[in-house]
Amino acid sequence: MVQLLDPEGRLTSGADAERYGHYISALDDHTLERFWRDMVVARTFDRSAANLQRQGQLALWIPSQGQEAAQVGSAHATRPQDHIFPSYREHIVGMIRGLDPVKILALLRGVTLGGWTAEETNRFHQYTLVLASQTLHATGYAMGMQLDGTTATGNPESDEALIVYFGDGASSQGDASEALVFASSYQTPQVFFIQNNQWAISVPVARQSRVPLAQRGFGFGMPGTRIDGNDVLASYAVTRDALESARAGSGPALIEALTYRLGAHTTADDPTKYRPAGELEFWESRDPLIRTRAFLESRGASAAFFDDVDGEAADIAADARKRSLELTAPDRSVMFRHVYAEAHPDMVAQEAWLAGYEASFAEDAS
Amino acid sequence: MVQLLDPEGRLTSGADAERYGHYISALDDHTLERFWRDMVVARTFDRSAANLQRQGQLALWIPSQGQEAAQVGSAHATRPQDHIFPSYREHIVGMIRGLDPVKILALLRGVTLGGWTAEETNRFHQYTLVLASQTLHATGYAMGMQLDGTTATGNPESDEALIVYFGDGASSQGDASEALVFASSYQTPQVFFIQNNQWAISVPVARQSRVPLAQRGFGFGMPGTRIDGNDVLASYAVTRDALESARAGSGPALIEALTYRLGAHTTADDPTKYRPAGELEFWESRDPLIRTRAFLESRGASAAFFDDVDGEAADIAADARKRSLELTAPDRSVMFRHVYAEAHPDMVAQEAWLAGYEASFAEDAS
Amino acid sequence: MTVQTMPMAKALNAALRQAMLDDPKVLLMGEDIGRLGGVFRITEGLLDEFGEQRVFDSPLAESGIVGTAIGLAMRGYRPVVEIQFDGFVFPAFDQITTQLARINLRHDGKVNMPVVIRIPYGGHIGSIEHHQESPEAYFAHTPGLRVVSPSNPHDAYWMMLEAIRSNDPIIFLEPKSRYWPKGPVDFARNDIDLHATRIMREGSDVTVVGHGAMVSTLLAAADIAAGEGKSVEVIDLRSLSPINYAPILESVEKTGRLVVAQEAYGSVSVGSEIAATVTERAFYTLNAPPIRVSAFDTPYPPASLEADYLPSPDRILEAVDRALAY
Amino acid sequence: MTVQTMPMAKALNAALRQAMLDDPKVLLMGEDIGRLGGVFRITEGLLDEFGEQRVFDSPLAESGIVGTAIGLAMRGYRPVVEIQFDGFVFPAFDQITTQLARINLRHDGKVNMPVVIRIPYGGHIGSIEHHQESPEAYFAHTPGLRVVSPSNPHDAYWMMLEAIRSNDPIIFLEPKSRYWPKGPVDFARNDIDLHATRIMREGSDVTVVGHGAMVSTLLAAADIAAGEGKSVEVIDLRSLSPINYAPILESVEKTGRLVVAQEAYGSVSVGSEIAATVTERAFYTLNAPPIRVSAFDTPYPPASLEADYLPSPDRILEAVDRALAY
Ligand SMILES: Cc1ncc(C[n+]2csc(CCOP(=O)(O)OP(=O)(O)O)c2C)c(N)n1
Ligand SMILES: Cc1ncc(C[n+]2csc(CCOP(=O)(O)OP(=O)(O)O)c2C)c(N)n1
Ligand SMILES: [Mg+2]
Ligand SMILES: [Mg+2]
Repeated sequence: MVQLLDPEGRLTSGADAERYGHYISALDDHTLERFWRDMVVARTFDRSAANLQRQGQLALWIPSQGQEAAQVGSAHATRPQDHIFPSYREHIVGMIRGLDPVKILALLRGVTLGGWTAEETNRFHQYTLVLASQTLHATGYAMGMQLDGTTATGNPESDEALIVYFGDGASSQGDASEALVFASSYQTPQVFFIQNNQWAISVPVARQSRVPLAQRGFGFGMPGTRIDGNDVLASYAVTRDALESARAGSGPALIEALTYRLGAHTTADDPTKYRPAGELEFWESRDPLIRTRAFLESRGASAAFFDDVDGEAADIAADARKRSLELTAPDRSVMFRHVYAEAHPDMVAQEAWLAGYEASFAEDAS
Repeated sequence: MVQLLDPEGRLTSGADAERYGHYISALDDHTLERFWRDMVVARTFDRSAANLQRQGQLALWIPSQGQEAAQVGSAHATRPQDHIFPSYREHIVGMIRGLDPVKILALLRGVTLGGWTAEETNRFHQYTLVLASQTLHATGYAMGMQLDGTTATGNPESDEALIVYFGDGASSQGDASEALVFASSYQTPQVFFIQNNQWAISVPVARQSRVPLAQRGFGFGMPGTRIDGNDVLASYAVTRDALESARAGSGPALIEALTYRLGAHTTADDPTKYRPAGELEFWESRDPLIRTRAFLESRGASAAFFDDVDGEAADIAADARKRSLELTAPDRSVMFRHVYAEAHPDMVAQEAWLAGYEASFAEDAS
Repeated sequence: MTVQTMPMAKALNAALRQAMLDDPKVLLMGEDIGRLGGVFRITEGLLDEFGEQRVFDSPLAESGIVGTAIGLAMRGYRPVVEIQFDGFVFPAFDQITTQLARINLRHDGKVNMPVVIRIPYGGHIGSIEHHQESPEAYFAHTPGLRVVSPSNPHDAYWMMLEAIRSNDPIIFLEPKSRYWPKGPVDFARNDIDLHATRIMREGSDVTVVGHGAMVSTLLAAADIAAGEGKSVEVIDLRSLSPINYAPILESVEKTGRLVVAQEAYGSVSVGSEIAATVTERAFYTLNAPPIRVSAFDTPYPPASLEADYLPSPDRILEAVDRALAY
Repeated sequence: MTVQTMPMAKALNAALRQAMLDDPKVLLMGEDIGRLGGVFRITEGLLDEFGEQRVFDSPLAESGIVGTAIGLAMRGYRPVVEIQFDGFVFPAFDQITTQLARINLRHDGKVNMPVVIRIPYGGHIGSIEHHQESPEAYFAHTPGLRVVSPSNPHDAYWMMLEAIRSNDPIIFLEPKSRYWPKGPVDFARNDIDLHATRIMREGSDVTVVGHGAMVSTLLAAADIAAGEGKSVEVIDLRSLSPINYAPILESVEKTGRLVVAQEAYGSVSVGSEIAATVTERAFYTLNAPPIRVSAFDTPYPPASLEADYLPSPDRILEAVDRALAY
């Protein structure tokens, strides 16, 4: 397991540090502080969204607490030209790419079915709720990069690659394995990033696999690496390494980030029903924020810096919260307007029928 | 790649011989001659069935020429209590278990949709035409063995295990990977036997995988072994070894038998459209019958023996051919009778309607 | 006292428990059905009572779940599979339609497929995409499957018991919006066959039929109609494949008018089938064409629009009035 | 001379070739479509002409084929996917119904899915299980998909070109029993819209509608009927979703009688939908209930029974007589 930052926030030494350390030493203070800032933003936004749900303002919330290091590190490993295919828990990854968090809240408030396009979000694609189906979309998209000739030209500044996120549970879906087959077969420029947060709702990862998921790609001809998913530096460096070799034409790779979901699966879930005693406490002691803060402090980050970040994060969460409360149901017509890209007689007729039906009540009333 | 019998029919030496040789030395002449006999029966029956199709007596034929060693060796590796889930090309495996070859011809003549039950054939299940779907049925069946407590009791004479056959192309299906997930998760007593005959109709195995399919199980926590699929002894010994450890409770294993389809995919196929020049000739020189015969001759099998086997095989093929020609369309009622196990009003009504409809012509005629 | 009042969720739980007590071959499998008791708690307590040999969480793969259930059924077990939500049954569609539905036929009836696939389905719960769908048409079109859906706790209990006893594969659609409202369950007496339709309310002017959660909407509409002096007969289909037409035809014989309501898309739906068949069989007795009330032919919308999307009592009444206008 | 006589298989091949010449974004993918040219040779010669970048064999996994086609469409390509046989589309059912059909909607129309899924379908070829099915109802019930099926070479050519130009996902059902009979194709003129129904033969007594291979059966039946003094109007649906009802309603206005024929199972089918909708929209003009002629509600039988299973001209005529008997 690749670990560059130990739980106490000290840089590790040894083979992994040898191999990946240069990616870290190349990072300036500003960037490292940005990692921290994004992790805090993720944590703060997550708490505030969960409150919104408790107050009945969201149908559901999907917490990401505990997975900030895996998500923030891998997100920063992408280049501007890279595409990102998320699962449904990577809120901060989207925000790092420029996604307005209100759009995530709108989705979970029942106001949209998608809410954004990759064009509006610097290539952060929509969430996909049918587990693992996005792994195939990503692979097809990466095939398109190859056909376009915008990857593997030898210019890392412009060559494209992509990363697709999925979970330990989703790894069991046939689609996930078929994506490995297609990606290996066509040698697509892509990284499969598994966040192994130990659980698929109430089912432990052992039910999905008895061996590390990092190995899942081996039998498909794909290299795999297991990283400490609570180590933002390992997540950054190993993902960066895999994306760079993918964009250079060396083919796809798989990363398993060993992490933990500190919260519930969703706000509809009750983890106390299935979590073994002590497990949560153990992982809380491994909280990715603890080690990242310790690391920055050891590098001399000031108390003021941490306070500023807390303040900024609180503002972002408050602002998103405020704007989300203004979100109202869309016009009925959206049900019909985009089911098809081209004119469709049934949509026209059914939209008209509904309008007439609603109007009839207005008349009755008047 | 495990090879116990080289292409010239000489026993190999070395690590593999060390590990698996004892399975071979335990075989008496009679058994080895039975291997030969079954390979010749397979080849002869196959030729005769292809002729039937050419004469318009079958809708289709699915040739197995070239794969006799992989099939005969693995079939003899099973114990009487073992179950076999075939794909659709394992005719001789069924015959070894007691399947009447006419039932295979009936299926391809359009007279049945299945034609046999595992009970009638010493546990050789029906063919499945939707690629890889049988891998999951086999895994569920093996879970049933575990629930029944009829496996892993420590008694190899009665402990059950099973083998499921599929192809290099089918290995890409999500179902095949999901079967590996479930089998590993529940540690089922089963062997996944991939006949890699180099082609999925016109698509070379390289499109499915860039690494040996024997490795496919590694990332699922399952051991895998590649064997020379044209070596009947390797097929027997390695399958036997895997079945014995599965029945002993050591979990599932995967075997990739490297072989070649000497004939067409089916009689509807034209391999000359896609086969590279020289490939067929190379594999003809590797014909599994050549080395098996040479091996038996080196052990002193007489010309008379080989003649007897040819005669017996010809009789079996001729008898199957003769009886298949007597197969006629079943009664119309079979369309309705077994769609449901329990009484179903629509089936009763529709069968009655058809009977009345047909009767009306009789009346018109009279 | 054999009649108890309870929600459908508890009645289903009781039925599963009873079925497992009755027959040691009955198994429960699916995602999160063990320790968690299922996301809707339908299997709650059954792992503790029957153990991991009979109640087990599956790896996260629906095709694998149904495919292994088929293998277990070949082996003589009677698996009851939970699909977590309606929208997640599709990865298993191949195993259900090309395998589960046909294995009995391929074996001339010598290998049965006593598998029940439980699917919490339907809307009204304000959730996100894939969590509120009504996929019944896909299954009702498929030979070899039986498709049923209870509308109340009593039927839920007895239909589940009968479904598990059946030797055919059954798609058991559980109307998730009806999981929690309470109703009486008579544990001593089952009054009706698994595939029989049930007259829920007698009426003389118009016949309205529906299934699952729609039945309560129909009854609400019938109440309002009664206030307006219209007598509506309400029929609960209960079984979508096969459909028990006799009571529907008798009712139409009386009313001459039919409204078919469903949460599913209207095109090529169970509602289309009922309208077509009743027209074919009762052409001369119909005073008006059978009128369908369905969701629109669009994917389930964002939850904030579901009230406009799903048939409401008002939409039913609008159709009743249209039928009466002929 | 712009009109040539050729089999549908060649017309489809010509359309694919033309579409690839017209638009460099058009790609062909599927099993065995490259070197082999597809098991029905529909893509023959296209690999050699357009190269491996635009015509490629996929790994053997239908969900993967459709799933990667979706990704390619997101990237701006226009994939034309071949599913080898009707019975093998189901492993892709989840990707088709929960993803392909809805991505345009999720993106408010900003990300289109111009994907054509070609499926050789239907019976009459005496093959084994899974090779002769008619799965149209599953797709016609699904919002977000368009479903079409040509009955002759000319339509096959133009409908394929239009389908590939459409920005919506289209299930393109190719009646495999009609691949080889020849017919005229006018490469210069397309006379009708992709989704329009077409009057194939005028008549005054009964309207019969069908699609794909059924159309030739209907025309044969109409000939026989004419000999018996019955005038049958034959309509080719061409599009199953959406369905162009106006010409059907006009025809029924004239004949007062409708027979709907299909190779698919009858229950919850496209035929049910047409019967229900025509009854709803033309109740007073119908002199008889719409009558459906379908395969039985059983899986496709062993090939030796297919003549009894599939609707024949005689079965059509029996229904015509029933309609006339009212
Ligand atoms: C095909 C499918 N089946 C079931 C579900 C219901 N479901 C949503 S999330 C989830 C667990 C996913 O676990 P994992 O892949 O580990 O991701 P995590 O939620 O832990 O991030 C399940 C079963 C689904 N969304 N899609
Ligand atoms: C799900 C599915 N897709 C496609 C087919 C059509 N088909 C039948 S055999 C075959 C090739 C199978 O190749 P392989 O698995 O290597 O087995 P082999 O025929 O070589 O023994 C294909 C594509 C099928 N039967 N099932
Ligand atoms: Mg997880
Ligand atoms: Mg092969």
